[in-house]
Amino acid sequence: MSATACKLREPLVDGHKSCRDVSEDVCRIAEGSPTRLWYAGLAASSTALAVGAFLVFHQVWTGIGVWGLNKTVGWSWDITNFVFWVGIGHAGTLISAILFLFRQKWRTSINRSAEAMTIFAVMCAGVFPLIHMGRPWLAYWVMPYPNPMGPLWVNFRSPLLWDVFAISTYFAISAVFWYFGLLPDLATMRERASGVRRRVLAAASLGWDGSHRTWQHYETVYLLLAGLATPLVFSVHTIVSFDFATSVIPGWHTTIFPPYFVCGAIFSGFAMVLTLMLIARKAVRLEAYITLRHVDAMCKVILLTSMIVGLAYGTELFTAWYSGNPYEQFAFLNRIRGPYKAYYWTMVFCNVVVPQLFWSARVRRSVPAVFTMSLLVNVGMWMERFVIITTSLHRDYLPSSWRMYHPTFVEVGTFVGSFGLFFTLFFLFCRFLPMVAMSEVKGVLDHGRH
Amino acid sequence: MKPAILAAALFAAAAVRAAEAPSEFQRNAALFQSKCSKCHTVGKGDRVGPDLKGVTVRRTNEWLTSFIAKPGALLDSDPEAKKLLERFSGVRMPDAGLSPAQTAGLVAYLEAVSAGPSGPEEDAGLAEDPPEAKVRLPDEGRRVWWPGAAGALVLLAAALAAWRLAGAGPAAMLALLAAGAGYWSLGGRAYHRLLGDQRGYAPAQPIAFSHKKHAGELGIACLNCHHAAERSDVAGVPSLEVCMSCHGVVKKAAGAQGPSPEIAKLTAAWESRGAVAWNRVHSLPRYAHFSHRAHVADGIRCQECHGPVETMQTLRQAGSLSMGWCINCHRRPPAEAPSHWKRSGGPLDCAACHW
Amino acid sequence: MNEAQTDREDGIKRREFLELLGAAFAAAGCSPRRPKEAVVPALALAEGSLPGRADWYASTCGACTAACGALVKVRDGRPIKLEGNPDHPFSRGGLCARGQASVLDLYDSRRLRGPRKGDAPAAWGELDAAVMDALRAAGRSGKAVRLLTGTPAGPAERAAAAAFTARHGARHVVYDPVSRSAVLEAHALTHGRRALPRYHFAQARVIVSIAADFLGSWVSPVEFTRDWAANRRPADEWDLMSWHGQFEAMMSLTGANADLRVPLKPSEERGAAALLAGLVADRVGWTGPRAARGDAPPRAAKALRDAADLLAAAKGRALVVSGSSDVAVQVLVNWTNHMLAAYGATLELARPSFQAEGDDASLPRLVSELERGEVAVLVVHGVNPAYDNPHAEAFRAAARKAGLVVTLSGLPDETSALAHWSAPDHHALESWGDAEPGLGVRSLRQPAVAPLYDTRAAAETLLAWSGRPASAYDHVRALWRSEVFARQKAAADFEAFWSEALRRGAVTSPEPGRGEGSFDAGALTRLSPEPAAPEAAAFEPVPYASTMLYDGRQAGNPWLQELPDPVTKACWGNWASLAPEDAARLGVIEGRLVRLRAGALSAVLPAHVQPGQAPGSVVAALGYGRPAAGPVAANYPLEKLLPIEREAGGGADLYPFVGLRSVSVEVLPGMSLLAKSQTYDHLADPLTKKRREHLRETTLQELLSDPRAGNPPEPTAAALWPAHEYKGRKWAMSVDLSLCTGCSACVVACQAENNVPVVGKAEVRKGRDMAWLRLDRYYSGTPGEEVSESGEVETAFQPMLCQHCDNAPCETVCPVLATVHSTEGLNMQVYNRCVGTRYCANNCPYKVRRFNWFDYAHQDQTQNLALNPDVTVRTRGVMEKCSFCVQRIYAASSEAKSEGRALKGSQVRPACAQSCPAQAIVFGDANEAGAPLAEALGDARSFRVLPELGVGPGVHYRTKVRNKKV
Amino acid sequence: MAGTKLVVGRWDGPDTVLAAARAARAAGYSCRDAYTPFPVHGMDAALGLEPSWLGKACLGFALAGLTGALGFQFWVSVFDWPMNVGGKSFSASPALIPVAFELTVLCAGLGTVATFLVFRGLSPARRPELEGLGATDDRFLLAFAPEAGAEAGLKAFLLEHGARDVRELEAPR
Repeated sequence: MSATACKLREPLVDGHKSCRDVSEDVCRIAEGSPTRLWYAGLAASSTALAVGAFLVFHQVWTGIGVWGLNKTVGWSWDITNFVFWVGIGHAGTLISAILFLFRQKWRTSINRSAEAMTIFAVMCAGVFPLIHMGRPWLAYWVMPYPNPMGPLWVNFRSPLLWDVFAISTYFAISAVFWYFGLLPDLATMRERASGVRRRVLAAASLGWDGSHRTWQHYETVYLLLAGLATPLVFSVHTIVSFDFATSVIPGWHTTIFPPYFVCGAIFSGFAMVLTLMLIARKAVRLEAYITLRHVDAMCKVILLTSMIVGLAYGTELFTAWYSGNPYEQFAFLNRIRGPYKAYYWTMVFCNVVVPQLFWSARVRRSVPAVFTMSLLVNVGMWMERFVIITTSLHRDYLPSSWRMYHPTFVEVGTFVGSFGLFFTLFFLFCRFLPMVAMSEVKGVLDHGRH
Repeated sequence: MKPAILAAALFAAAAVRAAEAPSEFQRNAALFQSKCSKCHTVGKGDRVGPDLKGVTVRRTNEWLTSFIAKPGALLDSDPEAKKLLERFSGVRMPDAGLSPAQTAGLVAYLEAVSAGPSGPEEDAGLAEDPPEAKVRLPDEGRRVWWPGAAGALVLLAAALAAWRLAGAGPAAMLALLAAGAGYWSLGGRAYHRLLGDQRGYAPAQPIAFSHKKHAGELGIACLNCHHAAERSDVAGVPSLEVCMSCHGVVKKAAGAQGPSPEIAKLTAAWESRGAVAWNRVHSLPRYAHFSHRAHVADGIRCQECHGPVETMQTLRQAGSLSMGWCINCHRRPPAEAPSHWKRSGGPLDCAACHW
Repeated sequence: MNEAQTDREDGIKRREFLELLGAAFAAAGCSPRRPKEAVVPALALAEGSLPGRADWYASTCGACTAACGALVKVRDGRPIKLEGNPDHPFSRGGLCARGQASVLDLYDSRRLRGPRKGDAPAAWGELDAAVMDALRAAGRSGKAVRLLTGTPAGPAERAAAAAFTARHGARHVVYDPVSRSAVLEAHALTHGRRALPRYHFAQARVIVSIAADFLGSWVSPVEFTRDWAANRRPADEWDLMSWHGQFEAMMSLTGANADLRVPLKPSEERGAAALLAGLVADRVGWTGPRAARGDAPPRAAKALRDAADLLAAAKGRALVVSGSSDVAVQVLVNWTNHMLAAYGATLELARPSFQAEGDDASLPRLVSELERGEVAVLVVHGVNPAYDNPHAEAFRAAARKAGLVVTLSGLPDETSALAHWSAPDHHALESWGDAEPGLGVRSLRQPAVAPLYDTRAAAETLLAWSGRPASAYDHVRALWRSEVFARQKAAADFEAFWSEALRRGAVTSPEPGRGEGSFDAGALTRLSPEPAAPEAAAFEPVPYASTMLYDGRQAGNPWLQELPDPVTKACWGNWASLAPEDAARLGVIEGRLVRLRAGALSAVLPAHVQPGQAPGSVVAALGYGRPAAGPVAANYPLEKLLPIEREAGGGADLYPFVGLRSVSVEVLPGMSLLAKSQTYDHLADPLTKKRREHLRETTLQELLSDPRAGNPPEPTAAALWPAHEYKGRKWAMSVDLSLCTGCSACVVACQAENNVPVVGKAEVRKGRDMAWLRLDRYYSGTPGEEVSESGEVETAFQPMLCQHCDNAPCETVCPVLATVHSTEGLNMQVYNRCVGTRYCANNCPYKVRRFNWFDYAHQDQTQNLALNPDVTVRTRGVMEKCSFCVQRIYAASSEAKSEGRALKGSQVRPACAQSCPAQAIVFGDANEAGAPLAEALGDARSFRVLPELGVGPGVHYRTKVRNKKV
Repeated sequence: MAGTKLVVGRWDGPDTVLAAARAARAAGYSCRDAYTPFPVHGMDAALGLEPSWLGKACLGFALAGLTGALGFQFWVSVFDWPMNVGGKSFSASPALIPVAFELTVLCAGLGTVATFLVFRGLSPARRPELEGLGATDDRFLLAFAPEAGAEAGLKAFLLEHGARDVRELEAPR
């Protein structure tokens, strides 16, 4: 809180904003009429969502055979997308919870949207394990509930069951955390609103009034939630990696996966946050709040995680070679030189080579460059999951079962649809809810001390 | 198709008898039970046919043998047989299709038992179907009520706290949840009903066949008509031929004035060689395989799953036939298993029923 | 007699019952308000049968003229499964894929419902009157009456045909679509007797085959496989293992199993046979007249010299066979066999085989008669002359000139399209009949179901037209009374004899043999001149009868269409196989369309590159390209309901190419991907080139010095948990890879037993074939470099099915406990619990789990009647896999229980083990001391696949042993 | 409490309101509550509040979740229906960890938030206190419930300590 300390740093918010300015700038977005860019974005994303929804309907109605999977490759785009989206989600939790615990005040401008991103990404992720089932209408069987079958419970030894608990816990805690953070801001918006809108906001803000007695417990709970979310976020991707690590398939069965997956998740998640923030600050004019300093900080995180991911790629290869296990060795040779090698090398290029440009401060603060690279990182991370899942499966132990896998338009369209869902929700969020955590930003303003 | 002989010699060739195989006498007793006891008793009076106590003294073995083997022939020619036919109001004994060895076995059995003071069935371990009181229908599958109950209690406590601290709104929400959890834990019957429990299903049948009449009042053993239950996985609705083996003669209920209209329906169906489409009462899903013969062989009585059929005018489903309901018996430890079971509990392997 | 009449009476009832049953299939549903479900009991049950219990009837397989013994499983009035009859002296319990699949032909919805006039339904009376009128008219006019059949199914049919020909002065023309005529002709030349010898491969220690696919499709493959296998498994006396050399152009199933296989073009067969004969003559000191010395390409020549050494050394226990249609080659083979003292030892003329009697010359003669308009009435039975022979086109044109063409085919086919009348025969499972596959061996065919439709047994039809109407039942019985009963002495009473014959299915009568005859060496000097070799640039066509479709009569059978070829692993349609050298030269890759052209003849087929094939040959299967076989042969009709792309055609007809010496191969621009169940063919991967020891092999020579040769002990792995104990039974299996020929009978047996769905060509292309039991086929080497150190392409087969691992990786990963382990060691799959995550399939190291991507189940309601009611029909979204035929295990267990005895593991046989003609599969309880399984598991050759994973598979294999005497 | 008068002062910034609150506490005025757009650090002490006890509640929920999850899984796998899954021992405990961990977090998180909401009485039906005075925007309020007659002195005191305005209101509830 020392004013002198702040002086040495760049301000977290540009343009000498006051509390009133913050309320005004943030609430304006939700109160005024949206920009044309917003309409265009929503139209595009909801179209993609509609296509995806239709294809999911088609797939559930006709049978999962409309996908390109076969007897050898039982998972491909579906679980790739699942892991991809879960990974995306992780950055949001990281920004809101871990940076909070580390007292990184710069997070305040972006944590709300990052958390929203987490929730939407987890929703997208959750769709895939659901629809990848042959009989999704029986998906509730994965929950242990008393039933007239004995009762027959579930298999607590299955990593997929762990996923069920991890993903649902993650979604629940993220959603609660996010909504919890929204309470003061919803109250701010309520005060500015009238009529039906006010009544809705009044209910949604749970009668928040800024009482310090509430604030005191609120801060404790917020800290606790952050403290819970931090191990949670690590556990979720660890458990997701268990889907592969606990299997017997060469290329999957490896102990490096938990840290590798978590780092990859943070890596891809930050890239996605950047993508979104760069769009959002333009689309709803929040340049003063989401500053180049934020971009710069996130680029540094990406650079760090990129190097960890690169290290993991190297370690994987080394382990396979050093293990002396012929199946393991072949699995990795097959990634590098087999029929799916283009995917592997795209992955290496996007995830390891491209981020090295972030050593340059000029690149880190160039919006077009960062935007392009953030997209490339997302492409690379999707490739990574595809490479792990598909190339390991398509040639495993018995050569008689080796098979190629090719996706169909349904898989591609469903993936596009998941982007539609994600962006539709995100655009709606931008339009109707405070995109920036006002109460938190207000807390880090230099209140008349400049 | 008649001359086509079972080539199940594949299995029969390997019919090595194990140590616990039933004795000769027991096998003959079982044969009597399944083939003869519908109409005959030994020492318990005439039923549809004469009491067979002392029959081996009354008749020669040759006479008995030829009568059992080809009753039709003797009934037409033999004066003794004709007399009997008259006595038993013209009900002809059907051809049971027994092999010479089986016939000899039956004669041996009759010889052995009609000497004794009373029916030896008890000794042979082949009591008649037990009275209703002895049979207990299995309980519904173990219902796990405590998670719901515990949840309801916790929610109730939370609702009370909320009411004190935060007012009616949150309290009402929590109370609603508590009520749901409570319903879940306590409303077992309704809960099962929701999940397709079919207990009590008793559709009207095209012919109002009464199990109460046949199995209860007349005391005909279940396996007499549902004889496939002993040797097949399927108990089977008896073919009309089975009905007609009695109703070829019996056209009216005992003591009734005129011929029974229901029997008339049966006769009409038989004579027109038409099909009788019964409504299925006990229906298992196609992915659940149940073997009647395995259960019969284990000494499980029909009523233990089907309920007191001998008291039912219209057949109704007594047990829920849910998986939990089956599992409940399969899990029964030796101490709780009825003494007439030849083993306690059954396999809990999924593949015991699902394949 | 009255029994047969009873049959006919209650046939109607039975049919109605079947219809109701079909309706009951549809009446499944699940809603809180319970729908009514009808149970219709039979009016009366057949004696001894019970609802819900299968009856087994001994009968004779009708799929081809090999006439193997079969047991028919009948459940609730429906035949649902065919199995080999262990009491049959030829097949001895085995039954091939086609035989197993023939039960589905019974329920072919395209079967004729009754007699037809052209395309219009007609009545039998009408038909008989019309035919009799025509026959009488022919008699009056003196024009010819011809009865055209394949090799008659048995004496009963032969007698009926004889009655017909006698009555109408007709000639009986016999040809076989897949001809063995040359063998018979050659024996006419060398032994003065036109006969097909009966081969005894079990007696042969050295076998040389020149293009005879005797394990796959030649004459009597089930019998030969059993006999061949007899010498491939001597447990203690390894030096008794037979040596088998194969010289052939295509990579046949037999070649794939040979100890030495040398590529040889058809035009080189004559030279090779002559060379071999000459070499043998040198070695045995033959002093009689000789045929001209032959020559063969260097590699073949060297191999032939080695083979001649071995043959001569094994004189009296050696056998040479040839599949050539060149009589000269067969004469040379006969000579070789004669020099080797094989007649009377490894092949018999004294008790010849009657499995092929056709005469190649007879059909062209008939066609020219037809062309000249001399034929007034042509009755066709058992063959499809408008398709299944090289003269089909000429026949089609000429048949229009016949006064009246009547076909007895039960299915609409190319011939019935030409015929004026169709008088449909019963399916083999509906009719009375018999068979005489070899002298002194007769088997009965009894109906397992009343005729489904208004059809009539062929014998009845012919007898009716001979003016001696009799039921097939009476006809067969009368024949057996006079011909079989009269010659035997065991039974005094005909009824007792008859019922015993029915029970056993086959009767061996001690008929005196006809003598081996003497070899006429003069035939060697009368050999036809060797035809000029085809020009070097041209390809020699090799049209062959495949393991799946044989001559094409079962082209409408979806099980066979989807059965992968044992060697290429492709299905649904045929393809043109090229040698790798030729493919490289033409720039052809698999799936590339090529056109085979010879004059005006042309056939377009996708290419297939076949390692081991003789360069300069092009190999394609017969039996395909039959639009008349209906939508199944063209494509499986799933696409009506599913978004599966349509594929026109079901391959190309290769019959016109039979007998041609050369064709040109033209590469076309298009592609048509083959539908293959296996797309990688090697145990070595393409990058490290290291061979994976999933399939262990050794040679006899190594094994003699080390019983564990090629089979190092399993690594011991530390376990985190104590293993579960199996105190009672523990089901396990052992497969002897030395015996498994890859014939695929087990694959169809499994499909029939377990209601495994057919998915269609497009789905197989996607890699979605559903077989629970597949046959993995591996070549030596790596892609493009298949030739092993020994200079040949070595092939090995491995049946791969669920391994029922003790520590099954699939079980751990299922979230809903849909697959767990039983207390008897079974890996159970609970379809109704499965939600379809496919995690189990991913985590299966053996990739034996199969997923229902769509509702594959059975759109064809008639075919649904072949479903096994003891096995759940899986819906879409559900994983399935081999269950070790758990339904049989529980049936046997219930049976034992109700009979009050303990079940022994060796009393249970899953469908695959039952059907195996080579007896390669042993199943049972691993804890049962002294059982065959225990013995197999204790063998030094016993190994498990991927033991290093610690999954503890319950399926064991035995090392494949090749006899590398050469 | 109904009918009590509240004296509410408004400040513009966190520093000034904090100073005023401290001063008021020093002067013996008992501050009922502060209402601020964001939590003003130091206000706990200025208002004399005890530290939040929700951390202990969270621990309680976490332990309940952990033992419940472990116990349930163990009971299912070993006692209720032991099944041979992949040859593993019935009581193979490492497999139980992930679910136990997730349920621990879930119970702790949801339980703590629910406790907070219930304890602070937050619900959709709740009427916010001192609505419309800008406490959720940019105003910092201190609310006092002075004894009767002390209002005037308090007002003066607050104005003296930088309050922009001071007003008297009916106390809520």
